[in-house]
Amino acid sequence: MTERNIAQALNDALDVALADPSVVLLGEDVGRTGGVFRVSDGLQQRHGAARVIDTPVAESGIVGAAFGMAVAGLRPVAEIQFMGFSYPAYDQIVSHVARIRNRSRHRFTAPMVIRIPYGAGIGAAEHHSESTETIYAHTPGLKVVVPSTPYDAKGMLLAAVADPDPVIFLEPIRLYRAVKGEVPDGHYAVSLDEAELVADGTDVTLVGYGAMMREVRRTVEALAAEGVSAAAVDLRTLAPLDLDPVVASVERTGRCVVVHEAPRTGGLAGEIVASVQERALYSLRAPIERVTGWDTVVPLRRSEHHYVPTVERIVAAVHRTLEA
Amino acid sequence: MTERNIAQALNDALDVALADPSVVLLGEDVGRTGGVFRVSDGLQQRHGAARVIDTPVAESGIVGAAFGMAVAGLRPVAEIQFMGFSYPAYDQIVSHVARIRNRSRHRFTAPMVIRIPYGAGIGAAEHHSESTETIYAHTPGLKVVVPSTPYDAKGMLLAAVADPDPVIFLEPIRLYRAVKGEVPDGHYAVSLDEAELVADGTDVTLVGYGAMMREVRRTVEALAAEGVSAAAVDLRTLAPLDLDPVVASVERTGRCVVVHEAPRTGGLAGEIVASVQERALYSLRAPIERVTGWDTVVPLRRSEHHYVPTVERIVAAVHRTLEA
Amino acid sequence: MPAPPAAPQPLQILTPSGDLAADSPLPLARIKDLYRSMVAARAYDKKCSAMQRQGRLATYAQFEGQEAAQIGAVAALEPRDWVVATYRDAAAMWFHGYPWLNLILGRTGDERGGHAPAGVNVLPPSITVGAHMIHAVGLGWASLVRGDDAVAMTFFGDGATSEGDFHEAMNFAGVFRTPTVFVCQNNGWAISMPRERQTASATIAQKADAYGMAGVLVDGNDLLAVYAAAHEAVIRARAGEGATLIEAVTYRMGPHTTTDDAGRYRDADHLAEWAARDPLERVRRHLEANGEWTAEWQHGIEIGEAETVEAAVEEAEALPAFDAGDIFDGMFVDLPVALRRQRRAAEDGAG
Amino acid sequence: MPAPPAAPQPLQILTPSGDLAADSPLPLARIKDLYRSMVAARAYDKKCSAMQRQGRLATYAQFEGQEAAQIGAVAALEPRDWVVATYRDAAAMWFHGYPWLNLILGRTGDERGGHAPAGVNVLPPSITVGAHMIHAVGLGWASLVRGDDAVAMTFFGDGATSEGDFHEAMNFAGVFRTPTVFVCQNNGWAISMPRERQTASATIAQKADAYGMAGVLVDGNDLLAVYAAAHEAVIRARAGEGATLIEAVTYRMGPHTTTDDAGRYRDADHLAEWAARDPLERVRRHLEANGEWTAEWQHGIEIGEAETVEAAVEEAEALPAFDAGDIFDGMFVDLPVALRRQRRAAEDGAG
Ligand SMILES: Cc1ncc(C[n+]2csc(CCOP(=O)(O)OP(=O)(O)O)c2C)c(N)n1
Ligand SMILES: Cc1ncc(C[n+]2csc(CCOP(=O)(O)OP(=O)(O)O)c2C)c(N)n1
Ligand SMILES: [Mg+2]
Ligand SMILES: [Mg+2]
Repeated sequence: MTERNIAQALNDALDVALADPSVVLLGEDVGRTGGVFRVSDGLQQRHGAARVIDTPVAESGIVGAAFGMAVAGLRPVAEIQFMGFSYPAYDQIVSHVARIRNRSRHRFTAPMVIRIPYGAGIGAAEHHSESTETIYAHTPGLKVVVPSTPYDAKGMLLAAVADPDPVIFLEPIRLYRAVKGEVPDGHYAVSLDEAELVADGTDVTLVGYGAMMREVRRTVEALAAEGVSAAAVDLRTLAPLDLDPVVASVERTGRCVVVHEAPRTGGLAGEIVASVQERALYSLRAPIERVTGWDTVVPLRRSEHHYVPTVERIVAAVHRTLEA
Repeated sequence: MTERNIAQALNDALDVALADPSVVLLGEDVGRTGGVFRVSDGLQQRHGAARVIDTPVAESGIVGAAFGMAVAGLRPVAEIQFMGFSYPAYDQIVSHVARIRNRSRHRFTAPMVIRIPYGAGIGAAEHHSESTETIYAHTPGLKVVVPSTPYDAKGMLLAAVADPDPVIFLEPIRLYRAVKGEVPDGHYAVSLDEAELVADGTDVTLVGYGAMMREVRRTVEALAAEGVSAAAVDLRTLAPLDLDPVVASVERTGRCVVVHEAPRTGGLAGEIVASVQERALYSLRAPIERVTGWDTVVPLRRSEHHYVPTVERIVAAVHRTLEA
Repeated sequence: MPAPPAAPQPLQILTPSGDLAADSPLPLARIKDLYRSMVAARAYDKKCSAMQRQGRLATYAQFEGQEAAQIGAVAALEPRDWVVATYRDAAAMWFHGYPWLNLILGRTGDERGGHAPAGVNVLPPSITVGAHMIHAVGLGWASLVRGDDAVAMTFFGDGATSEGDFHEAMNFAGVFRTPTVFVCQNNGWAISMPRERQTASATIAQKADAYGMAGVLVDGNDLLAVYAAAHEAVIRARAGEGATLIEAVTYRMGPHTTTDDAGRYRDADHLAEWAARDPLERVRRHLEANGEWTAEWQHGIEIGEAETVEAAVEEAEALPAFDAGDIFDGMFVDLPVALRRQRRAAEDGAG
Repeated sequence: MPAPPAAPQPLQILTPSGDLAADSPLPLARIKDLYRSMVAARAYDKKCSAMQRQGRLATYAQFEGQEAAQIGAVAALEPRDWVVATYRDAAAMWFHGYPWLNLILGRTGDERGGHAPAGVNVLPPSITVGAHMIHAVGLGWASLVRGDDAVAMTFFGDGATSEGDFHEAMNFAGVFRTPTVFVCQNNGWAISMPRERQTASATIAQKADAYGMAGVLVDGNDLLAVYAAAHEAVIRARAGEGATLIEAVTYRMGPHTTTDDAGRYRDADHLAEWAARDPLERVRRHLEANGEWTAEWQHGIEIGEAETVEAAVEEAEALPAFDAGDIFDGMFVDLPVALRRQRRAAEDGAG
């Protein structure tokens, strides 16, 4: 066990993964300088430039080449520098990475990971604050996962590398260095298809993932202080969704608030609400609330705080469900 | 008034639009041969190769160049041959077309239309049957519309060309020649922000759009035959969504079935269900049902019928809501 | 718009009249074998066109006229090498081991067509234009990582060179010196768009220069020229000397696909000109001139190859279609719970 | 991996010592003006770096060393022409009329920076690498459609040439002969990736050949060479003779951005070498040798330009930040009902 933040836990996971000679890392600036967030710091030095590969600036090329490597039996881990730069690779991801297994009825597969730092909150330039996980979660054939703790970060990344199918691995930029925790050394895996109940409670069920889990956890505390008992679920895997713990909790609480920083319309909260009402409509004592980013471009540094969901907004939504 | 199918109504709309010298059409094979679906048939001959432009095979280039033209004050109408080929242009669409107005706070705008034939049901090759409207509807800054009748097709396309903001104009491949109707000659416009109640009823509310409206309309008839009175809403515009007629109807019927051929998870049905339960939870007598494509790649010709929602599946869902 | 500068003459070894303009890179017996393969491919092409007219196939993209470009190139490969090709490259894929059965299944609209037999290193045909070339770069790159020497050969059209992915593939291949052979079949058209309007460069081969890569222009209807260029490219790739771009100048004798009407955008003039350069006929003449061809032999192989194709068609059509549940089973190695639920609903006609 | 073939010598007019190697394309008075503009740009660059260190700006991308490449190129434009540039091209944008105020606002993280004054044909800086070049193609194309003669000039880096969109932009410009001037500032680096690893072609200029386009290699630290190449390209574009690719060879003297640590991937050797080729210093020497430069004048313009930048900083920082509702107002010309509802919720701190 070592205390690590999320960036360190991911670095450790990649280092452990690279013990397998079929694992390669590739992306812009991942090697020599260790990635813009230093997640691959030191790995090129340790594992060589043939396996920790600095590529030209070409996202479609990175994903497409990784795909070819994966089909040939390697286990590539491609990095896209920011979620907003995954769009030039969109066609490769949805038309090819997600589909080769079905297209070849299991003859060829793409056991690869695409690591993508995502999310707002660090006052970055335009395109650096995207949270468009829906576009990948809506794509049949992809697994889409997002850890919110150092423990999950390492265990889920190792599980993603081992997974026989392609995994979009989202990394919450805002939490890279903000969350610390004990992380086992060496290899371990965390399941890629189970949501986790991170707080139990009787009055309302909060649902979140990724960077928003910090706000969700703080909301649980804030509510406790005013005598409201909140349950909270960290989805961890966005595709396939595991809503069993959410439904079980809502059956008890009758109230639910779903949180994400992605734009409201077409965001995954809609999916979650639709599924929960399908399975637990008669338990609902109030409409399920959504606290999300707005249907705007993520604002720049000076106005970003108007966009990203806050503890205050989540608490207000909980109050609405309690008063409904 | 002339009786026209959807393809003819669109052809007529483009012809009328081209009377404005700032309108240009561009895309693969749109000129000489009139487009793979002949929607631009005869227009290059009539309006010249400088304004009805055959481009190289490069979707990002088509959209990006159209964007530059639009910023310069033209009104380009770009065609992408099939929805599956819009993905290479995804970055241009979401990072630039959708954002230039906000990025420049109204100084520069992109008054352009991107026409995209979409949807399954004609037994086409892979990538030719996509229905991924969510990825555009989820993008702030875009309007996303889809007509289901010849009248709406022409009026909405003319409205899209006149719109000061970018419009993703989806065309239901399956209905191009399957639906006929009286279409006014000359110029007229159909609003791009109003859903339409196309059938009124008291027992259940059906919600659909685009190609699925044929199944929805047939379901209304099938239900009538068994004594069930169904209302039906054609959303027409997917972003921004106008759910007022849906909510008003659900308040009366207490039951709702949402239909689309896009994959289930993260599809717009989730958004619609979430919004309807927000606004009409206490009217609901049964969980809102979704009848959608599955979370699979759209199957090829021999198995496509297992994927696309059918009247039978919609009727079965209505029965579930009635029995709930 | 001024015409682009005149293109240099493509490499030719076998002239349209069947004479050798340079030393043959192959022994006669091998040429005869390859000829037979071209006859087989043409039999398949004709059968599929006919089936499409009968409504037994979805849209079909004929490759008539391009047999030498495809088979000549693949003839330079070993079984361990990869072929990554398009909807129009059935001859290339088949020659590298992809069965007619699979190709026909794909054309009937059956996912099982994509399942190449074990050991056959051929990806299912790329339907999207442009995206697949970088896959061949990745496949070849894997050889570098693992230290083996498998080469990846990718086929694409003149239209595909306009896609951004062509550029990224070429650039990666140049920078990382991957063992990749890029074979552009410049068949004059991308649907209705003539080659001259696709790019203003005089040739496609010269684009290699932008990537520090070797570029070769060959007569794509000349089996021996294509083979020679591909053979050299494969040797260089295997030796660690990097990738090559081959432009095989050929012609699409048919429409773009069976649903296309080429009469809308091109006149028939060129067809006669290109028919005179038919890739099979010039090899036939060469064989005949060298005493290796008779009409009876031709008759025999035509019947034999047509029967082989016919047998594959029968097998394909006898295969029962998918049940509703089957459409889920290609998505993941193990179906996640949510998909298992959907699968059940689909089987029950619910949801 | 063998080194790429040696690149040809870039066009140079003004040597690092300030001598003319060829006739000057510009009168001394104009050169003096342009020099003053380079001094102004450097003042801005230094101010922003300082502000970033003080936490008053988000990440900042210095352009020190690239002033001649940017200002020399834009000097060939008329106001009706377009500039489409990147995060590192503030000098080019400003010289074409984009106010320091707007540039600073952008860097403080305020959308209003993107609102260029009416009549200033400069797009907000492109943050994504590669996508904006085709915008310049479309802007120029609009001139062809309308029959006016505005040209669009686009700036991008060596790294950007690897993106597929570079290729599509170049190809469209070649095919449609749009009035576009492509200015690649090859500053040696794309973050940590040296130019030699970005592409295996000997020069970037030669990539023009793949598109039937003119390509020119110039010393990017030579104001007069850059001007001369750009001037010729603009004349050709305006005359309907199509696009040009200019590779301006220069060097990024600073880190990639203020958050980058260049010491992790490059050693300081090159810096001294390139400092000796400073684009300002060689013009200064030229002016001095021609009796057009004194230390007092230099002092005066430095102070004057710094004050102008300072005033813009003050104005930017005095601007009140957006209210919650304001973030919606840039999305559409009229807010749709659904967005008006969200706007209200945002103002109320709800939803
Ligand atoms: C990304 C993408 N865009 C468009 C299409 C539609 N399309 C199919 S084939 C084709 C032309 C391709 O021409 P070329 O590359 O020359 O190949 P050929 O058909 O001549 O063999 C087009 C535009 C597609 N399949 N994929
Ligand atoms: C599409 C995209 N991918 C990646 C990035 C991250 N990024 C920002 S600048 C840069 C390097 C660009 O290098 P170059 O084009 O040479 O321009 P320079 O920074 O040297 O001016 C990268 C990779 C981005 N902004 N956009
Ligand atoms: Mg072609
Ligand atoms: Mg650079």
